[in-house]
Amino acid sequence: MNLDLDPSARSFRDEVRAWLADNVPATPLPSVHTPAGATAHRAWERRLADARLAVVSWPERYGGRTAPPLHTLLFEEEYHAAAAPARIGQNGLFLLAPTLFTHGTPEQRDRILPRMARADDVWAQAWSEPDAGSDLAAIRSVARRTDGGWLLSGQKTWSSRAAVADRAFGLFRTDPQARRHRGLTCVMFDLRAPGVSVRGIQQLDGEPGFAEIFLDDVFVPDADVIGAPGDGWRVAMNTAGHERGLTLRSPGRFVAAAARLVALWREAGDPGDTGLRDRVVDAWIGAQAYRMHAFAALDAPPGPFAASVTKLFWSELDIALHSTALDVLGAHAETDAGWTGGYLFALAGPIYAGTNEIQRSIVAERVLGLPREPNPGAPR
Amino acid sequence: MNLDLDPSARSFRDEVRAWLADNVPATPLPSVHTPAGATAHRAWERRLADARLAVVSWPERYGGRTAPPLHTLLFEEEYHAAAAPARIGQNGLFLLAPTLFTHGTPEQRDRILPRMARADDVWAQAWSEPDAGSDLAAIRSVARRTDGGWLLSGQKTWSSRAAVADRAFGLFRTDPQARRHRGLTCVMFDLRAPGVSVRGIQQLDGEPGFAEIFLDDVFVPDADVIGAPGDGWRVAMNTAGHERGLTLRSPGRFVAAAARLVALWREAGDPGDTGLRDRVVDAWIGAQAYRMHAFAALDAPPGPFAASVTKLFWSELDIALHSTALDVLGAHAETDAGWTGGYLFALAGPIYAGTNEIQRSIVAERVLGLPREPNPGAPR
Amino acid sequence: MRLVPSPEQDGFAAVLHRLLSDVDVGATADRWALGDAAPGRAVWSRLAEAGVCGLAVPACWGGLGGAPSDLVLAAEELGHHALPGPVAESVAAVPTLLTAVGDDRLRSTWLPELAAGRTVATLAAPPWLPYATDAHAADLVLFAGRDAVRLARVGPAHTSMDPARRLFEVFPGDTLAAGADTAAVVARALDMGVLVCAAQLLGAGRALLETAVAYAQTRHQFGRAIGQFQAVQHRLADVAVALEFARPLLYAAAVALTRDPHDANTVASTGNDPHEANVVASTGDDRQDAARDVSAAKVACADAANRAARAALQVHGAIGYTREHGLGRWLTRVRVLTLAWGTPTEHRARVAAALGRR
Amino acid sequence: MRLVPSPEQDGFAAVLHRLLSDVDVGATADRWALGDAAPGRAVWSRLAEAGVCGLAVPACWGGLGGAPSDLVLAAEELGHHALPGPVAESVAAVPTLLTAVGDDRLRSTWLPELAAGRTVATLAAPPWLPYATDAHAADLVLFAGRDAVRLARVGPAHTSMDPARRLFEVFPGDTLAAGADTAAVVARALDMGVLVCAAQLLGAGRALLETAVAYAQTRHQFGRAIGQFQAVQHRLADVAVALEFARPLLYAAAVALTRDPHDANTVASTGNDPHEANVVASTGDDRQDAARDVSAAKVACADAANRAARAALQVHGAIGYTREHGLGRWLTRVRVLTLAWGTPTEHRARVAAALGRR
Repeated sequence: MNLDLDPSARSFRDEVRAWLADNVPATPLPSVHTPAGATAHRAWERRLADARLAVVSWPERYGGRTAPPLHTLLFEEEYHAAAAPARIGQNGLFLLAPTLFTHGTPEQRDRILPRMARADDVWAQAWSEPDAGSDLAAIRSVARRTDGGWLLSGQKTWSSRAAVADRAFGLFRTDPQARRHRGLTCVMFDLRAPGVSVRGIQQLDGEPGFAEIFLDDVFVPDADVIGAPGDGWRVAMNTAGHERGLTLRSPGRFVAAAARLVALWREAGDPGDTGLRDRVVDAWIGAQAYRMHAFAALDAPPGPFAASVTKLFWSELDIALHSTALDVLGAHAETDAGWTGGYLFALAGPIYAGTNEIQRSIVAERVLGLPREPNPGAPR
Repeated sequence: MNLDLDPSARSFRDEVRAWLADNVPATPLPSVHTPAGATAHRAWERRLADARLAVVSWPERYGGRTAPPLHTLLFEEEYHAAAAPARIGQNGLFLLAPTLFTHGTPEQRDRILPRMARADDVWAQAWSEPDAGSDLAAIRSVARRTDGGWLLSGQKTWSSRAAVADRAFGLFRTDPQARRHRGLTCVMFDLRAPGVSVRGIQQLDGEPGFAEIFLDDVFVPDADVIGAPGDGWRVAMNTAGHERGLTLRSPGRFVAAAARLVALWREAGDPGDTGLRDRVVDAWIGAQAYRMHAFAALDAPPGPFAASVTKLFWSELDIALHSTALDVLGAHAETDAGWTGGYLFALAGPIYAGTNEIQRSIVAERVLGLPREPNPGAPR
Repeated sequence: MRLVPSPEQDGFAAVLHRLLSDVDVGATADRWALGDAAPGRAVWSRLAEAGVCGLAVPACWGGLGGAPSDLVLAAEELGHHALPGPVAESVAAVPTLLTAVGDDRLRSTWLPELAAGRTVATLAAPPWLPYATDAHAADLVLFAGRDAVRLARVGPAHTSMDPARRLFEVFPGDTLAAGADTAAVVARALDMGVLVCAAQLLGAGRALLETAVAYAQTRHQFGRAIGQFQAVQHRLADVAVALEFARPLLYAAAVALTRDPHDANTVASTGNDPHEANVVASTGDDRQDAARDVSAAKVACADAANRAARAALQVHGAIGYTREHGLGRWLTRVRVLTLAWGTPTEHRARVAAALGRR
Repeated sequence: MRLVPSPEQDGFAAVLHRLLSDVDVGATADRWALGDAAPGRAVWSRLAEAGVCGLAVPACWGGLGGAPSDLVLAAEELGHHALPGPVAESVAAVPTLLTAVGDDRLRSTWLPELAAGRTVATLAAPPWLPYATDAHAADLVLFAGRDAVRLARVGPAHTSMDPARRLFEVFPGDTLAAGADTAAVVARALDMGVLVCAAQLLGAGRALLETAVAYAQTRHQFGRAIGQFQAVQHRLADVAVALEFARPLLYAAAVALTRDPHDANTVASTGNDPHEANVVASTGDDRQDAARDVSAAKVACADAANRAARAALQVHGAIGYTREHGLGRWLTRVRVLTLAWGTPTEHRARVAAALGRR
């Protein structure tokens, strides 16, 4: 994909492309979820950081380049086109960092972001609980006031990257009297602190991408509360917007996947099968639509619930794209670990970051203005 | 479609086929919704009745042959394959008659059915009201007690065939104190009685298939109440089952439409377009599925809510089938009144006879046993 | 042009929206359906005054020399109101053709009249346009072959599924232009028509969603507004997503057509916005890129509009199925425009060809 | 056979359901996935005792000479429990092949062993089956070409998306039969395999729906059971409809295979039920009818099962995405069986050919 760019963007894009061509490992790193893989991925992040490519949109003092959003889109396109390694730091880089830019203190940013950018600290998110999945406001884990800080207790689950991470952030109930969305507080904690235990959960695609976290009177200082105590819901919704939108799942990811699908189809697809052809084309069109949508958003900032619209689109696109790839491969598909793994991972898209059912309700009520469903505990 | 049948069924099928070949008008009758068309269709019904083919499953005393259900399926297949005229009496034959067999008195059956079978009386249904569409229990039209009968007042709408019919049947509120499903009564009335006025409603497909009925103190005798006063909901649900199931929309209709689609595709479809081919095949498979499902039901009587399952299937099949036909015709489709009319009519399928949303809720709660949606006025 | 409309373009669309809201387009369409084009032609004149009809006509011939993106904005509003008539033909394809083929006598005869809305043109161009739409209401009827443009003689009429539309068989008449250069002009002119058709579809889809949302807010069944039921909410949310992601493809197609070198006569002046250049995926063949991106837009806009149509009818229920309600004007228009100007299958095949395989 | 199971067939299915409910099929599958076929082979023996493995083996060779419909009932239960192993190969396709090709020495060697469940067989038959499934756990591996049946030598293994499945490349070895007659036998044997595969898909789809309904009844979010939300209710209702209308196609395909004349060796005795004859759509070519109806069943069962899989995962949410929960056994099995034994596209092409056009 060639873009005609203004000189600054072109020069940035060329730098990224050249650096990736020189530095992306010829053989894929071991899975990020294994100890060896985690080490290799941390080392990769440090190389990115040394090239000042880890966090191009961040201010320079935290390791970035203060690059405009266009550059971030271009970076993501190049990164995925080069099939560069998974970002071990993604939950920090794409979810916690934007939250800290909005709700954090200068002290927190200074302390946390530079280490995050170099993967000195790898972050996990700890939102869900066994009885608080779609219904995040049903959280029961508590943070009890203690001298100079809080004591965390409870159980978190579906915690991405927790098995290999150093620290985590999540919601805890600080006011046991308050109901649902109220009385929640967003807290960061050390996964190696006394009282924390982590158990990996094996996923359908064979990866232990999730973990359960058990907390038993885990101390965190006041400095590790994000925003005001009791204001956690607002902070979390900010994070969720990033999770659903293009910070976590950038267009570049789908443009690269669509390009791989087109290549697969040209190589292995039945040329007489126009039904298959049409599905390949639709996947390509879908990726282009997401890409153009993102470029348009540079000029017309999206509304507050735009991330829900976006999440519905990319999660369905991802399934259609990978499902089409399996059909291109036909009877041989099941032995192709790359495409089948991608397909299984895509199936999780309509579940994580807020199920698509929740997103549709948000779009209907908040974007379209339909009357709210009578619902005792809607988290919106 | 050849069926190897036992001798009795084969002989019946052959008789029907031969009679239709000799008698189906070479040029289609004028629209059933016009005065001239209504006259022609009534004459056609009388010819069917003279051949004892109007109502083969009914007892002989009412004009039928006491034929087994298999014969009804075969009759419908032959009828639709021959592209025989629309049944002007369909609302009586397929909806009111089964209701009278279950809930009517012998006197009602003797009085009503023979005239219905010959289209001496053409029947309309009068269920819906402007504020009682999906929510049928919200009916407001009333039947007030009077000497020897009832006085009907109110407004009915979406009344099929009312513009050309003689009589109608519907639900009226006989106990104004009772809420929703209670206090309703199923009543038959004369569309030409004093106090009745009928206004046709033009549909998307150009036909005035619906009408509004305005009733102002219209007298009906006690003899024209079906079932007990106050028991109308139960009677209506029985009728609705027939409307949703294969009595109104028999497999033969879809098998014939699929055969026409296949013929169209062989004649006009792009032979290199395998995507189109696959959709034609899917329509054919769908029609076969409905057909085999109906044959299977001869041996394993369906459960009480099976008609909801069936209605979801045929209404979606009908749209897919006609939509595929338009795509076979491509840029020429819009000028083909037959297929475009069929397409527009198919679009009404998920709406009439209880919207598909209602049917899905019924299937979920009554067939699958999911817990009921919290809903103040569900009609189930 | 950027991938979002400029404030001027938004203002232009708002003017058109007010203009068409003040007219009873439904009544106009009913008259049009009966063969009486006069009220429709009156609306056409007002649209011309607002500048719509001159967008694809160069300034030297009395037009505005607008960009494809201006056409997109205008056509979306025309689709939003389901205006009858040969919109894509008269506003986009025919002026683009006449600007680039034939001689100045032809141009001076027709282009100022088209721009002023005093002339309405239509076009047959098999296989995409086997018939000339609404030739009874047109003053100029052309026939575009692959590499030739001819005047057309009008033959028998056919009724359409869309009542406010009549399709005419045509027979090729005097040749206006022919040859290899003409082929490129025809291809570009047809793509301008496809672009406008796609924009009409997007506008119609938006109207259908708006109508469905409004109805779902007020219609009560089972003791609540039907818009409170998840079945209604989620279906309309899916429509909103489809429309939201069709629009950027439409604008990107307009950018691609702006870059197409065959555009020289009309909109070359708008091609140098550096930002715009950022976002176009180029293969180095501008004509093929434009064809690919126009086709992608048509596929996506038609898909979104058809989803909107199905959802809007289902939300309305029986009332939406009546002629009286008027929803049907959008329902049938969407279906008809989906198959006109190239079917989704034909456009997917063009995208596939650009992706390196037929 | 009729289009509904006989009471005896329902009883047989119930026995298999109990048998497989008493076994820990999940643990068996985990062991199978690790290459340890012993627990799976033990289950296989118990299924043989119940009669499953002899259904496609004639009585004279130690089998039950069952009808295709008996195989359908059994296979649906095996699919319902997501039993690992080369089910369609060993229970249907290979016995059908061996019954009709080769010599009595071959038959006497293998058929009684297959019927008794002491031998497990597998098969490669490109393009539908490019690999031999689970050859590591099989005693007999065949290679079926279009018009020849050969013994197969086993080559390298590939892992599958379905962890409880391993696919082996094979090389054709000694020829057991070849020629025009063999082609018809191969076609029929493969269709028996497709029929069983379709039945497994239907059973798996039913299991997925049952699991999703049960979970939706008990899982609470937002203060109520998630099965009270229309989004969940309506999605599962659509799955129920798809399964309900796939089943009669499956049974009809079994009837069509019963009428196929190449069936003489195994199930001729069941072909004369007058009721059964009522419902078969015949074109006069029993082989083509059978191929068409088997393909229609595979398409419909795969579609219904895949809908069930998507819906079940979505209803379960993250818990369904864990290995621990076990839902994944059905999810991956459904996807894999959809593409095995002929893809939906290949089967639609066969139906199209029967409808008079390729």
